[in-house]
Amino acid sequence: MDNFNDLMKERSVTYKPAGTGKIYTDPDADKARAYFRDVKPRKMTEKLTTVDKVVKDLIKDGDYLGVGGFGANRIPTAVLHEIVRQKKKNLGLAGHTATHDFQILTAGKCIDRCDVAYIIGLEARGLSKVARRAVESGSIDITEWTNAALTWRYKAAAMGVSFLPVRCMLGTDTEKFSAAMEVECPFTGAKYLAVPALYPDVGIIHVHRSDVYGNCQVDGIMVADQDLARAAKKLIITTEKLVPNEVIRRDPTRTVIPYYLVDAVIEVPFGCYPGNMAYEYFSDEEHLREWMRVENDPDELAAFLDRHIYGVKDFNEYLDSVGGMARLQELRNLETLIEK
Amino acid sequence: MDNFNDLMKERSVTYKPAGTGKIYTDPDADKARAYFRDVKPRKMTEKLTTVDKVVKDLIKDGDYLGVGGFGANRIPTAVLHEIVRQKKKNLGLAGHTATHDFQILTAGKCIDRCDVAYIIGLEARGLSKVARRAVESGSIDITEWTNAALTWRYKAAAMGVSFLPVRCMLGTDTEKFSAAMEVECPFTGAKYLAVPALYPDVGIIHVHRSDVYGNCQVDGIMVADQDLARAAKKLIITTEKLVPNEVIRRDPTRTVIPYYLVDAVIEVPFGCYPGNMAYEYFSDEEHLREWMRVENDPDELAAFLDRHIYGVKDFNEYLDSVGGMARLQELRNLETLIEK
Amino acid sequence: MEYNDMELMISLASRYLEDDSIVVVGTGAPCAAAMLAQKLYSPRLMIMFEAGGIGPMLPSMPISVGDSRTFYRALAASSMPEIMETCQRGLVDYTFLGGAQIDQYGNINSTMIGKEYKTPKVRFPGSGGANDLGSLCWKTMMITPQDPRRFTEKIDFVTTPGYLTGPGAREEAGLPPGSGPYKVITNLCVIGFDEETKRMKVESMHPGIKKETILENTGFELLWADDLSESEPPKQEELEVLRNEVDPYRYIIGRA
Amino acid sequence: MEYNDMELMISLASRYLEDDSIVVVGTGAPCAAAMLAQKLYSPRLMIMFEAGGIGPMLPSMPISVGDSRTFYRALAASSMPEIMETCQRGLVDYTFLGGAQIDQYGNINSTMIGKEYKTPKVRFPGSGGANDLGSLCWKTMMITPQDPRRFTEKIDFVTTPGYLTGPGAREEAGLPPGSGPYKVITNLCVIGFDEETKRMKVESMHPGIKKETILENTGFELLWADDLSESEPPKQEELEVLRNEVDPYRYIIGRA
Repeated sequence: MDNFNDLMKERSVTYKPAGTGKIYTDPDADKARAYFRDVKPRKMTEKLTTVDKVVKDLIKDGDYLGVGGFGANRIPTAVLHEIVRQKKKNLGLAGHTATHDFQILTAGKCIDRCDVAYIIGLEARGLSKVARRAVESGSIDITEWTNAALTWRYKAAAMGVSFLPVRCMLGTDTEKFSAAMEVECPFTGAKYLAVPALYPDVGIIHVHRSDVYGNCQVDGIMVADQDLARAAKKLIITTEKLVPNEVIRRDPTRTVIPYYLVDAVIEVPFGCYPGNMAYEYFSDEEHLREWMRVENDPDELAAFLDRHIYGVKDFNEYLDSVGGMARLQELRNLETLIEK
Repeated sequence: MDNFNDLMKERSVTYKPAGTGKIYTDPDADKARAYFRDVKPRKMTEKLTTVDKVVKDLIKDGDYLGVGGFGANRIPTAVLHEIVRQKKKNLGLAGHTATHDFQILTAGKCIDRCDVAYIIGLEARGLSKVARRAVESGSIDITEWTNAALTWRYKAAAMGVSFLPVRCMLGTDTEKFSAAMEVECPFTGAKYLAVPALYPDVGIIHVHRSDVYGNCQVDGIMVADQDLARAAKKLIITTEKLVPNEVIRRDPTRTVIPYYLVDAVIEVPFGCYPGNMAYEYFSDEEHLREWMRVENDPDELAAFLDRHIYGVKDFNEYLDSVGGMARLQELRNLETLIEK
Repeated sequence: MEYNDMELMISLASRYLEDDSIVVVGTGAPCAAAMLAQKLYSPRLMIMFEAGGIGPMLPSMPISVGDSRTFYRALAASSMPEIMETCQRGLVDYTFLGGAQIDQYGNINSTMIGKEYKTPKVRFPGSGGANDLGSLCWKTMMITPQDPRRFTEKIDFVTTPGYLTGPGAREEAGLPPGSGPYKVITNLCVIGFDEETKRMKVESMHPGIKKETILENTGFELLWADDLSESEPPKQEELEVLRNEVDPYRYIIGRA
Repeated sequence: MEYNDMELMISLASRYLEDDSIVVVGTGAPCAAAMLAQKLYSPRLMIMFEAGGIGPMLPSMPISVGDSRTFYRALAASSMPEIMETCQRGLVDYTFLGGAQIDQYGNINSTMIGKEYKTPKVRFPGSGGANDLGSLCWKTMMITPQDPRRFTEKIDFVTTPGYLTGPGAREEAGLPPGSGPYKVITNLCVIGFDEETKRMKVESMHPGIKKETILENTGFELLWADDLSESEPPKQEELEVLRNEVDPYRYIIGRA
């Protein structure tokens, strides 16, 4: 029965780089601790601001971003558009099933490095030509990971440790182009990959409900956002709806992001359009098809970006440019009709 | 900017046992995988049974137990009493703020080994004399941990890895009497403790709501039960209330334990009495004081155990023996009055 | 009844999903196969999606593995680590993958075509969750059209591990013992994996398909089962349910 | 106004908890101090409990750090890993601990008295979360009565790390740099830690307490602050709020 204590003696083991990829963000847990102590606001004060202002104030050229949601679902489109509109440059990105978000940011030429799990594609919808060209041309430096590896890299940071052991990627080229390390279990001797903690400079998450302090609720799947929210040095929340603090306190079991993780809160109804916001509105597949279509022609794309991003003042004007409330109601119906 | 890639080269490091403690359960993730594949039931079938039967069928002498809740809060008292009543022997226990649960099991002389974070004490209420004597006499073999270390040991198992790196226990005697290993971070070189995955033979958790398949909801804090439920090889659920599957499907965001983790479901109203069930009933402090009082005298204790455990048929009779519904209503009032 | 390649592949795949097992699926054909299995063969087949959906009552085909359909009236709406850790823990029986290239050991490429990683000829989305699912679930299935560029001796990038270089290679790499590729279902045949060599072995050829057609469309040497049989074509019931209930708008089956 | 030792210690402790900081507390005196601080000095002091409660509107003193009071109308009802990981991540400013023995470096014993681990003279509950909180929070505070058996040169078991063996020892052990003991509040005095030696240094003596009384009740050599002062006794307002609002049933303040 005791044979599982056998390996517990002093022994020498070898750590080996598993791949040739680069780590883009410092995994040091002590440096992150010092940041969280010195910079992260503890005050439960009102954090309301505007999309325009938050992108100006909190996102610097060169920052590394973590974007919430999955694919086109529950993504913070309003902030992504504003990043393009303000022509932010040399951003890094955690490409954790980054689909429409990656497409938007590459259309704006905002990214120069990316931890890749899934990019370029829009799942069943096909591939983004612009995003694809950006990667194929080598204009974006990339390091290879997987969805689980990136979610666990967030989780390491969220837990406050600089690495976690995982069992994916082993034996593949995905591993060879990652920046993981091969280690072994101290107790069993089994081979593991260690993945480094990922602390994005800025996390951006769209939620269903937040109070003015940033206490948030999300309905449905969290994807990796519970960990991204904790890993991010700065955290921007856009919310479908602001709710009184009382709503949060009435059901504390539902709070997924407490206020002290949050730096800014902005109410943005339909804020993940053209994505799917569970229980609220379905994705606008026509508009997403249009995005992919115009990518075939640089001029058409330029006009499209002008019409929907550069040439509009804010997200509400973007919503108007795609059909306004009439279209949004159709998408609401699409989503909620399924609750028949 | 790239200095955090510096350590990424092949290098030799030393793993060192941090303490003289023992690992009581196999941390091997592959063996656990094989168990989960071969034995864990995937069927979404009705799993209703009785406390009597579940203890007979699922808990063997010598098994290692993980008990849900915290202290006297949301503990599965009915199953703990039945373990005593059936005189189970040589059980192991994860002593993760084990207070009244530890007291019950040591009164029944059921335990012979324990991973200790917090035992013997009943928090602000004082210490259990019987539990204390059991440990001081050396009749229970112990290995030292902390609440966080044990919760992370469950988490390692829940994640499907045989260890996790943590930053507690370092430099103390708690470490010296643990069974952790000293390792270093592959990316930063920082010193970490590795804690081994903890897969209990049986997990026992009391919840607010479950359907007949074992899909569960809990209101309020989860303590470590989200991970215990996943780490346990077999999982017994007692629930305040059985609910139709429809209740689960109406709000899937609230499901904390899905059915495929669960081996048995038993409806036990007031199932954590004399503990506190959030939103339902407060702890019976008088009864808990009585428990501690009778421990001063072996005869009184024997009579007490007879009256409340050995001499009653089941948990409902126990509830009758302590005042029945009249007393329970008082405890309900104590709990819900605070919702004034 | 007439049927196309996609209907054939989905019908065949659906028969492999045992009742009371757990499968993580993506969008498209795999999801259709799982839905079809649920409706005909395995009513208690447990479907999960990598973004967090667990046991939904799928009202229609999801567009994304994270859209709201994937947790519609579900048993749980969880998270990606919850799903991936359930796979890593050993609770997930099946997964379904696709890819641009596959080799005789079932290694899959969904990352790039070309020689240089930094400047690929064609860049694909990358692993997403494919590597994770192929590493951590017990049995990996693939639904894919078969042609010699796709079924190739040497794939340009091993995104997702099959049996890697052969017997013992997964274990040596640190992957969970006992896991690996299970079936490859193509438009021509159903392929399993030889227990000894871990190489692809044709188990049944689809009606009307000749051995040489399969050979022409495969860039490596195939093994052949001793009891090589003819695949049972889609049954009328399968086609009806597939066309009327699973994919009434022909999103998937219209692609063939 | 008259006051007892417990009221004195709680009042003093409450003054150290800055507004807009985060504190993880246990039951008893620490919780009373945090509640008092919230009501008088730091209305936005954020209280957490290790079992998962975050920011409750405490209706009364909890009996357990996991009872329903600890998440009554809270901002979040989370889990133990959530709290411990928030500490490990570096977001928690203060914690409060107790113990049976403490040494000059602020190391605390709450595990056992005796020489033999396997057969202790007296066994206590053990670390619980104390070691974790003392390892991972930035500043550790203690509220404890002072006597020579408790304040001892060599404690029988280091349950929770103070500064271990002195300067640099925490860092060498792998503990987060910059964390460690902050204040010890006893029935005799308020003690800080010397920046250079990491040893206990008396900062203020309570009204009516003489240096020799402190010396008699301490089993090791103490340092003394150059600006040694008299502790400010409980203010009337503190006592009123403590007695009428924080602990009306005298669960804690009745123990003195």
